[in-house]
Amino acid sequence: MPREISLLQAINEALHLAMQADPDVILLGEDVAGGSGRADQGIEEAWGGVMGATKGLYKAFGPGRVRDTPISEMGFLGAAVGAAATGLRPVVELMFMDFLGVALDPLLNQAAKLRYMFGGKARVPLTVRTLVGAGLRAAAQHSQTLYGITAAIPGLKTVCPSNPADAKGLLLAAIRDDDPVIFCEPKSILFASGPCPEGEHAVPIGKAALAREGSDVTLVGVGRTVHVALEAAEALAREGTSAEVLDLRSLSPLDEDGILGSLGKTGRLVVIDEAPPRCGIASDVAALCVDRGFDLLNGPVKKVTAPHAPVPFSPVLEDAYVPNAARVIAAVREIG
Amino acid sequence: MPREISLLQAINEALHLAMQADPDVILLGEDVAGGSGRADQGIEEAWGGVMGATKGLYKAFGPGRVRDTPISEMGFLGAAVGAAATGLRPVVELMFMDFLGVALDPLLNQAAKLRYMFGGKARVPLTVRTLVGAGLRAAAQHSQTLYGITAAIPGLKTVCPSNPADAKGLLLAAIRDDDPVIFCEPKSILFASGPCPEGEHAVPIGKAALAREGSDVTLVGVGRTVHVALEAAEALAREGTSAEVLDLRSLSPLDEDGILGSLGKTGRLVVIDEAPPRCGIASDVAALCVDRGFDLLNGPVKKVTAPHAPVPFSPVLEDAYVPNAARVIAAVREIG
Amino acid sequence: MELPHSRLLDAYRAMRRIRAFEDKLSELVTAGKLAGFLHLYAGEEAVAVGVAAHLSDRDTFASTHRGHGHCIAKGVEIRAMMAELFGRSGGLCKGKGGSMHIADLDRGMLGANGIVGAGIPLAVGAALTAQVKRSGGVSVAFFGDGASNQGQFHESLNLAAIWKLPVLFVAENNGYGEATPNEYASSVPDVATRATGYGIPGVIADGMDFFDVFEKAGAAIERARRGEGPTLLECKTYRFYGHYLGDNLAYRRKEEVEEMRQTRDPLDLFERRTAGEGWLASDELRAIDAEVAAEIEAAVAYAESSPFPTPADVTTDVYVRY
Amino acid sequence: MELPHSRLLDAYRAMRRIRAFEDKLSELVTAGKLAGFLHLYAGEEAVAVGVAAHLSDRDTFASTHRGHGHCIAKGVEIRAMMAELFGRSGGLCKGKGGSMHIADLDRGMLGANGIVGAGIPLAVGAALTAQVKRSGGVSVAFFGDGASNQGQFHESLNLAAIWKLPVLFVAENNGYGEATPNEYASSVPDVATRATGYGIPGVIADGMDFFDVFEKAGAAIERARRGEGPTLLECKTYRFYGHYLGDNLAYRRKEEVEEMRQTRDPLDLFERRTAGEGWLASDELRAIDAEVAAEIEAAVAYAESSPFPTPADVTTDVYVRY
Ligand SMILES: Cc1ncc(C[n+]2csc(CCOP(=O)(O)OP(=O)(O)O)c2C)c(N)n1
Ligand SMILES: Cc1ncc(C[n+]2csc(CCOP(=O)(O)OP(=O)(O)O)c2C)c(N)n1
Ligand SMILES: [Mg+2]
Ligand SMILES: [Mg+2]
Repeated sequence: MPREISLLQAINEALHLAMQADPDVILLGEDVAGGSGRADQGIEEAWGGVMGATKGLYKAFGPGRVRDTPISEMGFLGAAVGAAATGLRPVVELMFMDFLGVALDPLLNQAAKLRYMFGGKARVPLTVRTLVGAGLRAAAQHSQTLYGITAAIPGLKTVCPSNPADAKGLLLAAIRDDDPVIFCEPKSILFASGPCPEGEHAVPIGKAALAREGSDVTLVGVGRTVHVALEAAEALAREGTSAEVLDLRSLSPLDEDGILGSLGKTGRLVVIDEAPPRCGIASDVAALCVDRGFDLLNGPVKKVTAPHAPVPFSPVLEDAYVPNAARVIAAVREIG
Repeated sequence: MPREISLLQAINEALHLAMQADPDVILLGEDVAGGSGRADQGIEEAWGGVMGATKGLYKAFGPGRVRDTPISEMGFLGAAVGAAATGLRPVVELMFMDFLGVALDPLLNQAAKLRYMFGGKARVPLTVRTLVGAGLRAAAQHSQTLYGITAAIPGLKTVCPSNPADAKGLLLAAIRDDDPVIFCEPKSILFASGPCPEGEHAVPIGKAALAREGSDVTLVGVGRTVHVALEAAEALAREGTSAEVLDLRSLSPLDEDGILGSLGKTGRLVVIDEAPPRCGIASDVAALCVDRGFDLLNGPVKKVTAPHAPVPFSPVLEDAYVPNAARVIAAVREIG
Repeated sequence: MELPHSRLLDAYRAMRRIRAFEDKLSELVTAGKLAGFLHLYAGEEAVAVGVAAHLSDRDTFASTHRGHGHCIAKGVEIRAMMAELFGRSGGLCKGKGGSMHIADLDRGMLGANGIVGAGIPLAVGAALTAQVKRSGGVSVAFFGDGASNQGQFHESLNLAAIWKLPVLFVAENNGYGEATPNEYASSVPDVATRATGYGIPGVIADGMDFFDVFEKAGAAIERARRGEGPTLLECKTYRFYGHYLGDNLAYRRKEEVEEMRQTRDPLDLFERRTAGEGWLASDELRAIDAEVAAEIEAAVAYAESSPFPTPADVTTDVYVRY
Repeated sequence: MELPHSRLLDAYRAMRRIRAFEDKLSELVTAGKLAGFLHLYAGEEAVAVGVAAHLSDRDTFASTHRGHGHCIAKGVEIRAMMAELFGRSGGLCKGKGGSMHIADLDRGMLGANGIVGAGIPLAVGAALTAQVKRSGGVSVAFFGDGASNQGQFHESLNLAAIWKLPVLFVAENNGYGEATPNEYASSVPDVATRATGYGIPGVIADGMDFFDVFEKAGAAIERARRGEGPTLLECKTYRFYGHYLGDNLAYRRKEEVEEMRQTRDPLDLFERRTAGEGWLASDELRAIDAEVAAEIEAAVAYAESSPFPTPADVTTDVYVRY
């Protein structure tokens, strides 16, 4: 049996590997080390990231390559874009994806567009790691699932793993990719363990993964909702419905052929996303089905998403806010 | 025959009316007056907005209510949110929607969420006017159609008129709405004239408009693409296909019933949007059709959008970038 | 500076309330009774209270993730706050906001804010309302040393300065932004230095000393009310707990914390001063302590008995109308 | 400060190139031959050229919407620039970028930028690369007075200061951000004042005087190369054309512009000084003028003969691989 580690540890391993292998990889972010400037008091790497994802990196690679930043997201992300365009391969931690609010321009108008605006003469090998999703009772400004914004932007790639092995493989791929990649870390499953290869591990950006085979209906998930889909599939199996579960992994590029391939088998599809319903991944998947997949369809495509509302604080409300297996099962029954 | 004015003039009229009627309406933005601080040199209201939309307002309502701002989008938009929450009704000009990159947080994390986070105890009657779309050879950072970002955000409303009358009516509705509304001004049709009522005029937010009746296929457009759809419909009529054209006008709320009503008549639908294809309005409309509209569908739903690329500068490229009638006609034939 | 007896007692009561509230939260989290991210204000009481002592409901506060102290200083009801943290329907925000979004517009409290720096322009906006409507109100933006490196700080101060808005910018310099010392993250040790770049007064107060804050905030607020524009008031302070409850605290020496708690506790300093000057008697303060302790217990009881919201509440309060 | 004869000629040639390039664009727009938003650098030549005189290809520029001058000063090929503005495939960016995104990474020119303030952190990033790779390179961020009120200005200066990055911040204070006078928009008349808030040197140069810019930029660049960190250099300058071609110019008096053109033209000042000191002879300069005029004509001819891109080019160059 392969060893099991948490998704967080997988991220940490990927960062160690990438920094070890390539001196151009540097790490920037708030408290990625912690306690900077206090070496004289015997304090070093006090945190290693707010969740601990960057533990040990400062000690291993030093203050030149692992840098705590001020709380200046636009500034350090913009600097990372400039560094990427001039020869470094920066990995930036944008603590919560909600902070896109104060960090969008370097992604929207710089990283995504430099290559195009410069007629193909620039490369921006930037990786942005960022926490997404609800589940920590962190309320409206620390729980959003905003990868729809970055997936919408031509010039960026966006990925979101659902398990440790994919986290490791996708993060390594992201760092080594010559385009800017947004790497989303679903905070509710950060501490969940799963098998993960030791050493190098490659997962291609742009390919969905089959998380469970089935023949009656396709459940498409991403990050945490893959687990929701799997739970629903398990329950559906007990009542005789065979659900296939597809883990998107990559949101841009979107694995259109992978999705259509599964739809071709099942003829029915439910897409589950923790983002609200508008202008997101779930709509894209549904739109794909009704365009290229139209002849494969045997029923409506249902979106099971968060409601069109901010994320509430109260545990009771937050639990009701996020998609769950019951809602997926209900959707499957509706299109049955 | 009703008098004709340009979309820009319609905006200007709405602003005059709104400020006249309600002393709480104030106007903030870069160069909404222009030349501020130079009254001693006989200079006053040098610009009236970069496009001229705010002409005459400074002279009519003075420097207290019509304020040039520094180039500090996050700051003055944030201030407008604070002002809206405490009793004013600010109208902010965010010159180009591309500048969301440096102005997102006050919308994403403040205006959109205050009411919810405060348990319904706040109102944020804020209007943000902003230019969208290509057509002025303004290249990648001044030509984006980013209303998909704001439409995705629960707590915001987003509208985009395609003609002077709707511009006037929707802007008046937006300013008087007690929720934050993003009012998108399609820059390629700003100077196009059309009929527009004098004086007060109301257009409800959340209702699509029938721009042309038809029975064979529904063409859904927004802003400039309504005109693309109309042009396509005209050509299609000549070859015997009767296309209905729906002008969304409101992107959030989306007029689901209006869309489904038309789909019910035609059974086929093409949605045309100037934004790139991912995570946008076009996907939402398609997703609606394949969910609630599934039983009405007689063929695939096609999206005719800009490509997944930034907006290019060269006129040749920009003209090829934006959706045109030929592409709409081709899409209609494909689902024919 | 001497204050009327009743106002001295009010100030002490507010500071004690904050301390007791925060200590109680720490206890509740340890007991596993509370969820979410809690950033405690203990240690910084003199700042919020010293400023609030000049204000009334027409004046506004925009706060931070560390917002309980600002709420309490501004007169927000404690039991509704507690119920909010418990995620109950009787909470200030019906349980929808939680600690990071606790707000009470009726008290002029424009909300805690989970986005570092984002409260600053909100305060500027409230000051704009006051100026346009000539309400005579003053608006206060609280923010940390860490927030002073955010773009929103810069844009807000410039805007308020050119429009001479009635706003007070209060930098709560507690030496850290999360685990990062301010002397590392900021290019200047004193946030107040930056006032020069906006042509406004920059003033430093001892944020552990209610009287110093009170005096300097008072002058700045008077200036703002006179229409002379904003002031940047930096209060040197310290947080007694970690950045949030759960923080490993490895970025600062235990002795540093101990020393601050022993020698710089704003409640102790207040008591020493008022006793030394003969303004307040010890038993007056002990009576307040007891009152406050009871209030806090009552608040917890209220919170625990308040019903949870129901799933249907998830989608209400998003819009006025949609 | 005396420079070698050849470098004086180089400086003049660069300034003349910029002027002639911009004057030609004005002509072309008037003739209806060019589309897009064009922000001309005429009047500000001494700034870009005075700074660039200290730099080589390992050093980088991050520029603004008003970027032609920075490009030319940095040695970017004029005919490829012109072809870019004509939207041709032979343009620097294959016609995809246009005036506001003109760039040439081989020359260390990181691009014009349509987002006010956004070039500043890019320059900081290039300086970070130089520091991490120990390349010895220095990075320059150009930005306007208007941009100094953007959050990105603030965050970038702080970041560069704490990391002692080899970067020079050049504020081109031409008195206006679009139609808004800087004295209205900024809370301090001199951008350089803000250096205090970042603990770095703030220096003011006469941006119409090549020699003053040259000298002060030189000192700051040396400082940066020595690892002593950034400098904020404010150059007082003026744009001879409007904000963009098409601007109604109603925000400034005609006499103001006339006076600046008559008395403060950086090319005239350069000529007067070099003639006065006996460094350069008038016929040397006229020879350059003629050369440059020919270059510009050749550039236009090249641009007009360069093929347009094809619609298929719309979707290339978005990614390295997708
Ligand atoms: C824009 C943004 N960046 C980062 C964070 C994460 N964060 C929350 S509090 C905090 C530290 C704030 O430091 P400071 O402003 O000094 O306030 P203090 O916590 O010391 O009161 C950080 C980095 C955030 N909430 N928002
Ligand atoms: C973020 C942003 N806001 C507004 C604009 C519109 N705009 C373009 S140039 C400009 C004025 C810039 O002024 P300044 O920085 O002084 O540079 P100058 O034009 O004087 O060289 C403005 C407001 C923009 N491009 N980007
Ligand atoms: Mg702090
Ligand atoms: Mg300027």
